[in-house]
Amino acid sequence: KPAANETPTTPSTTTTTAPAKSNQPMEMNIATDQDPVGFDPHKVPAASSLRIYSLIYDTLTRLDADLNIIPSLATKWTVSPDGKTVTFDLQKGVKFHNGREMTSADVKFSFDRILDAKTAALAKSYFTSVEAIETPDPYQVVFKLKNIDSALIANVTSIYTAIVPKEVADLNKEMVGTGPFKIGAIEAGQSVTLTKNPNYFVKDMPKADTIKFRVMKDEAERLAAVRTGKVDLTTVSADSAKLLEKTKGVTIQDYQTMEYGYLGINTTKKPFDDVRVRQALSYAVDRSEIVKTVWKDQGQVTGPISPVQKAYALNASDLPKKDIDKAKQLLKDAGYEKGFETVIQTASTYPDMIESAQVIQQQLKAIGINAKIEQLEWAKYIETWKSKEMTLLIGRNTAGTDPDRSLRFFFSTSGGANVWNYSNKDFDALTQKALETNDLEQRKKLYVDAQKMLINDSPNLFLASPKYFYAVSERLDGFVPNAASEAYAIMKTAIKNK
Amino acid sequence: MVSYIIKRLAGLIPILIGISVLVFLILHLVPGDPVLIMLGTNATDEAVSVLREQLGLNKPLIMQYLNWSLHLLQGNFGESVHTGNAILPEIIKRFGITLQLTLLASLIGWAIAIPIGMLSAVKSGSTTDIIGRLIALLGISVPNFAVGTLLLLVFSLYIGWFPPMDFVNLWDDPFESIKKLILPAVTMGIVMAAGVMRMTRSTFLETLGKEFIRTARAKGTPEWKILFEHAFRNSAIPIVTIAGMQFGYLLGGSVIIEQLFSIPGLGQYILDGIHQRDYLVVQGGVLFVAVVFVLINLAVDIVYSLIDPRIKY
Amino acid sequence: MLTLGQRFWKNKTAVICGLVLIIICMGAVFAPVLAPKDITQMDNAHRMQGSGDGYLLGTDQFGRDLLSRIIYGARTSLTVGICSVAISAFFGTMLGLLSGYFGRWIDTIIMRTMDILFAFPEILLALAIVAALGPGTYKTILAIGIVNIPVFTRTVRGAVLSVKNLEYVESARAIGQKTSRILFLEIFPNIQAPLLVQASIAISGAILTESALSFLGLGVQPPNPSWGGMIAESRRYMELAPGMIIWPCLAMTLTILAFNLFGDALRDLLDPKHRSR
Amino acid sequence: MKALMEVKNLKKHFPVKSGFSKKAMVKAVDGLEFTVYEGETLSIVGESGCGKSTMGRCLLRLIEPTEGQILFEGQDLMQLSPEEMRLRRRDMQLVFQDPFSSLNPRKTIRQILMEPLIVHNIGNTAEKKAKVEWIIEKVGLSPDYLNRYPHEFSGGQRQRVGIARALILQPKLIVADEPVSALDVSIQAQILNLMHDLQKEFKLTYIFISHDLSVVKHISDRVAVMYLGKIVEIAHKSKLYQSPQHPYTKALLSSVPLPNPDVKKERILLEGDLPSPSNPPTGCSFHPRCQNAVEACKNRAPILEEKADHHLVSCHLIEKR
Amino acid sequence: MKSLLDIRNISIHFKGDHEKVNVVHDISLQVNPGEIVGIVGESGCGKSVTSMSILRLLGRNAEVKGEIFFDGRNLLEISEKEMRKLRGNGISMIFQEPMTSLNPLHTIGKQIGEPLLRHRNMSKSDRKSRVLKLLNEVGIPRAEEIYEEFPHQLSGGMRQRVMIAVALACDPALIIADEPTTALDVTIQAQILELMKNISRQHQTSILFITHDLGVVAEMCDRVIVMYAGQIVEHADVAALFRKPKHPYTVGLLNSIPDMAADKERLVPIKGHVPSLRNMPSGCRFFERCDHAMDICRQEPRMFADGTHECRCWLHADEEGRP
Ligand SMILES: Nc1ncnc2c1ncn2[C@@H]1O[C@H](COP(=O)(O)OP(=O)(O)OP(=O)(O)O)[C@@H](O)[C@H]1O
Ligand SMILES: Nc1ncnc2c1ncn2[C@@H]1O[C@H](COP(=O)(O)OP(=O)(O)OP(=O)(O)O)[C@@H](O)[C@H]1O
Ligand SMILES: [Mg+2]
Ligand SMILES: [Mg+2]
Repeated sequence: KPAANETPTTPSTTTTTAPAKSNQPMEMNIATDQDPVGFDPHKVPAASSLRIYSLIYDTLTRLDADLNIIPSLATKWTVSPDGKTVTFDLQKGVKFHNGREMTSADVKFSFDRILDAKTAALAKSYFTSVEAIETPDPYQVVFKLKNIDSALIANVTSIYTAIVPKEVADLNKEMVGTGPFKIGAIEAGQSVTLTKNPNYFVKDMPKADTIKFRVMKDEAERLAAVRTGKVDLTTVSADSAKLLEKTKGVTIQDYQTMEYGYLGINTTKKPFDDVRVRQALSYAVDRSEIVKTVWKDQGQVTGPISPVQKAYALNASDLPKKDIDKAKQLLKDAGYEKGFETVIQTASTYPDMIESAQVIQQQLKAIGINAKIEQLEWAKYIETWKSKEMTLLIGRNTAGTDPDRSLRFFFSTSGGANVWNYSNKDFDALTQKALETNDLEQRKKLYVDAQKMLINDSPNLFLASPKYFYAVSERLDGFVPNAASEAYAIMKTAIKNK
Repeated sequence: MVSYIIKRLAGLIPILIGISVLVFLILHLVPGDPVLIMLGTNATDEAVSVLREQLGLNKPLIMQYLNWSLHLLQGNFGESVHTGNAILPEIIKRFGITLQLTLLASLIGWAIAIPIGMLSAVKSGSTTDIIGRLIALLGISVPNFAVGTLLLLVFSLYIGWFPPMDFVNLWDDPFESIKKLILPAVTMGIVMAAGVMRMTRSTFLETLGKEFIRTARAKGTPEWKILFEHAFRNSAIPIVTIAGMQFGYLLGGSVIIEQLFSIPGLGQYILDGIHQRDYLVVQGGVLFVAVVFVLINLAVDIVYSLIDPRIKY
Repeated sequence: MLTLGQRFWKNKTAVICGLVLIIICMGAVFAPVLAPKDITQMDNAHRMQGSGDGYLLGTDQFGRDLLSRIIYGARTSLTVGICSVAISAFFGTMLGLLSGYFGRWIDTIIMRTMDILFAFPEILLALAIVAALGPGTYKTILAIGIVNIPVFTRTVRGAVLSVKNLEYVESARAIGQKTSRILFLEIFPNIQAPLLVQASIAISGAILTESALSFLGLGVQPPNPSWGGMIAESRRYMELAPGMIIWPCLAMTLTILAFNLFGDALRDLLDPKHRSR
Repeated sequence: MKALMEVKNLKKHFPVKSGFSKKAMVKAVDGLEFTVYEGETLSIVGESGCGKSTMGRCLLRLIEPTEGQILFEGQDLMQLSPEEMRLRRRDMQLVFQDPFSSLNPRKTIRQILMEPLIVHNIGNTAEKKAKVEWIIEKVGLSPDYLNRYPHEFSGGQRQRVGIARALILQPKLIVADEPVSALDVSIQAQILNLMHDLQKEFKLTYIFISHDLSVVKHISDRVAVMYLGKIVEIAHKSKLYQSPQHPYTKALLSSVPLPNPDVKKERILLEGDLPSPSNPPTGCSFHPRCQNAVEACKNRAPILEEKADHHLVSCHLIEKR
Repeated sequence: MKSLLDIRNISIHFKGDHEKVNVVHDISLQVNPGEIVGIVGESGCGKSVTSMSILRLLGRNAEVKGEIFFDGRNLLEISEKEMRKLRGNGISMIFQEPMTSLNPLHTIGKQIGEPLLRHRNMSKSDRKSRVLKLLNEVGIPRAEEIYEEFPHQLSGGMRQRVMIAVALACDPALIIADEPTTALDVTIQAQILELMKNISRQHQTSILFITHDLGVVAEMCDRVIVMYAGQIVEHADVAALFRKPKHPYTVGLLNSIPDMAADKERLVPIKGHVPSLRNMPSGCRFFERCDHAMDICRQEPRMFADGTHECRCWLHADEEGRP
């Protein structure tokens, strides 16, 4: 399964109420839909693993619920005037779960590991600007950069850059972090138990004594479990959320995600190599209907940067609107007045993708495009995605905590996730310039221009960013989900005694 | 008997070689790359090739096969690409779980099927017969996941008898274990019932038409004793055959039910392996299932000789 | 002695099931005429509703007409059932004939291969095949077809074994008939009965397997409706819109019951022993 | 008299599976020697399971003999390739015991009779048709029946079709494997008469397999008695019935129930049952049931020798005359 | 002398899928104590059906009309429970196929002991000693071992002996033997026939002996009944029947058997074939095949008696019988 969340973090300060004092250990049961597949935070992107290791490891910085960057293991960071040196001051007295104190050596070890090609780390591509990492002091780490990297601080909020102890050889087998929870029993295929880290460096955190993630693959079972109180917390679909609204003892919590669904277009494949055809598709698709049908009205129309990132997201008025006449005109100009046949591929695992595909297929009919839908098994889907040889592909992205990630990674000519063969020199230049700009206003303007450029070129049709739902039992106190990190919300959640 | 068993086990070898080649080929020919799945959409080309090399996936297929089968000969099933955990212990553990589920399911299936099948045969052609057959057939006329979901909804949620819970081994806490397993077992059991019922009915019909049944009647034996003392054992072989076949089949194939009810069984393990292209897991798992399947067939054959004195090995 | 046809008409189960099957098949064939609505037409105003507003059986999550989709679903499900069984029956018959008639090493090789296929969990095999070939109705048919070959091979082989030692086969050899003619002219016509029975029952199995593949997301491709696909999809809406799952389930139940009972009735009709009682 | 077929040391052993290591052999036919002359009827009698049918099938190489020679018109059939053998079968045909299972239920009588002509490519379509109609009348059925299926016929009628099928190629030799034992006595009589007439008309040679001594007496010229895969006595009918030599033949003849309550026969009741051919007794295989058995019978197997004029017996106790 | 078994005018119909066929038509016969009565006739003439109707072993689709008196009681009227008490006890049955009439999965001892268990309430050890005695009586060697063996370990002749032992277990007054030697070889058949004769003689057991082999009848029986197409056509003492058969069918039957004693060039078969059950001629059922057919034969003949020799043929009609 793919990473649904890319960059979660944990908070450093807290204002929630103290947990009810009790001798009974308090266990929180969380339903999870997949078995975790390994726990190496640098290497395993699977959501099922991530939601667990996010509770075990910490990062240098993190995001708060409003996506502001706040301190974590690093109490403070300074950027040199030329922008090419970044210094992190570390929190003192932070201990790994094995009792050893975390120092700058561990930070250097962690980043060296990420940067080492042999590790095949997920976050390696975030740090192309890094030239060297120095540790002048056990509590200070210095990043020397080749060029200005305005995304660096945001990038180290990613749990993929978790600080790991240098003595552990196999992170999949031994999970030793600094985080709020320690690993407990692992029952493959059934459950993973985490226990509270009593020495957690953030005061009064976490609230729960143990957390048990229980694998429940089928939504029907998760629903039954949360309704019968066998589970305290689970994600649910919008439909089920509606169903649960009236259930006693369960509340529904939602949040707007950073994810968005898209229709990816291979910009070198005929007839989509013609920008007019891509634009025609864009005008033919009614995104608000997707919000209604696929997300049951629980979502927003989006651009390349999700609306959650209020600072950079485009205004709704800048997003394309359905305009069949214009679409037809564009097709005619491109020489496809009579329309054509094509294929929309999608992953078989995700109902929302399949439903989006069906809605789009239906909408494209209006301009004479007949699309066949092909559901691909996940492995095949990934391969197709990676192959750069798809025609039309439905997918879902996490926009990323920093606009650099949202734009450059996915759409620059050399972007790691640009599988659409999209190449626009102006766009490349704009995003590169934005990356090397530390001035916030300037940055924002550059990114808005870049987004408009993308919408005009339409290598992807950005569809909708959904709300996600949690069903929360009344035993839990203070669970407030957010786009930044589930771990952050869980850590703050206390358990009421019955 | 012993020599027969040895012979049958020797017969396993070509089957195992065949299966191992087949599963290996299928897996490696099916598109999808474990490395891509591991790295997800974040993968850079560089990371992909590094990882592929580390896992030995860039070697020629034949080398990979030989390497795997040589390790296999030493009882080494290898490790999961994703978790790095040893495969064999995991298979054995999960097989234990599947076994418990299958046993329970079979008991339920037989408890439904055999009485109905016998009744149907005795009352062949009557309304009882038709109704009995309809009941048994209903189980296979709806997809099992629909039945399972319905059971979950009704018994787990509305009535609240069997809430979703963790799996416990039968021997650790039989009561809890059955509470967890009963719904999936019923779902599987009613599917099983149809086949067994059908076989029971037809063999009983056949047996009841045999001449020794007439002989028994001519001795003054009451009908119900004829049914149980004479017809039952004589009908047992085909019933045992199909029951054994289904049993073996369920041991490797109850994927959907396991998924529906979160039972961490072998089918799930292999299915996850397939989805993640965790080659060694799938190869090891399928091979294991095949061995079990063959062993069950062997067991069935041995049961034959217990039932029927004419069968000697 | 009555002919098979006459006995057929005397057998109520056979007649009723036969009629049901004919009606279902007609429904499938004339779907374009019978279906009241376009099966892909989405209606935002009437999503997941019960019967009413011109939708006899209600609508699905896109507001598409359930009745029309069920009628078209019959088409897909029956196509999958019948075609896949045709594939397995064809190859199963060939292999079973060879294996049963020649015996010895040919038998050993074929049957061991079948054992291998058989020991392979069915759904996993189908899954692997679909994953390899990609999704789609024809691939699904092929996958299910391949998966069922061993069953047919065994059935046919068993039937051949019981027929091949009958004297008319020996007499065919005695007059100097060629092996191929013996296989296809003497033996094959006489194993049709078990084959037919097996096929009628296997069709329902194939319809179910398709639904299992749909459950795993690899069945017939949307927006083409298949009953299995509809059931798998609407499971999520079981509580919100029960009609979405009930109607396709009913259609499937009826069809599968009809095929099974028809197969059983055929078996009774064709079994000379059964007849005498 | 000209020999049509000479059989020398014919053996057929079936391997039977029993256990893993030891391979038991059923010696169904164990060293047969006899000659069939042109135009005669040689009957083979013997109790159930003594290897009669196996022998019949071996003669046509429908099953491969384990050992031995079968000379048909001087040509050794064992040396022929399967394809040559297939074509050679035109001259030798088989009539089966069971008129119910020996006709393919899915074919019309016409198709059944046409098949041999198609296989051996005899005549054009019209000729084939004519020939089929000719033969069906020869066996006493109306050509109207040609389009019917076997199940529409009685046992006797089916057996006629079976005979017609064997005859249509106008073979030289017909091996009839218990052709009347499944039939009622009155129908049996019809068929025996028919076979008799056809023999006259077509100069057929019959090897007639049966266990019914009265039927055999009626139809044959010479009779061979089989016991456990071997011929124990062979002689002209009149000699065999009047002065049987082998103790088994004697017992057999005395056991036949006669439909005449006035004849009170001296019955020779044998002890015990037919032994199993997979584990035959040592020496003379009849010795455990033989009242006259002496020590030699246990140790040494007797050979089939001419004890009197054209009267061959396999017994130590019979002196050569 | 009072008959042990007295069958009076029974007719048997089978209800088919849509029609009722009459397979046995108005049959009467008596069996006296200690007597062996044979029934002969071609295949399908209703011999087995008649014999099975006595023990009410015909399936649910059979309809038996008439009266069957055994020991003074009408077997068609007693309850199923009473009937069960009689089966294997007062009346035993031996079937044609020794191979399939024994339960392959039960030991010989158990099968012979079963009637004793049902009817005699004997202890296990008593049963065993009785069974061993029976085995000896029917001439099975190694009784102790055979007791524990299974049918497949025995030869056909031994199995038929076991069947006889089963039938003898409760000292029945009547044994019905339905073609007990048809499946056996002649030498074995001779042994079995001898055994049955001895048993009848020693125990004064009556035997109703069904066969299609006239030779066997000649050897075994005191009286013979000849059946044709569901009817009795002739009834006589054995000697009388073979010496002077009256019914043309019986004559035809005797003529079509190849005679061991005399050499005939050609056999004389009966012409035509048995009429179908669904399509019986209304008069004499042998009419179509009879060389002596007369006009009167279109009317159904009754049994005409000439002393103890009865015959259903107009040729032999007595004075009062003639119309
Ligand atoms: N294919 C076979 N495999 C093993 N044994 C066989 C085979 N065919 C025949 N036999 C055995 O060979 C012996 C002779 O059989 P065969 O059929 O020739 O006897 P038969 O004299 O024709 O008997 P019947 O009178 O019953 O027809 C029997 O013991 C039989 O079991
Ligand atoms: N259960 C039944 N249902 C319908 N018809 C039956 C049934 N049993 C026997 N018959 C018919 O009754 C007729 C007499 O059968 P029966 O078995 O008594 O003949 P039989 O004289 O014993 O012949 P055989 O010598 O072959 O044993 C036959 O035509 C048979 O088809
Ligand atoms: Mg034979
Ligand atoms: Mg009978």
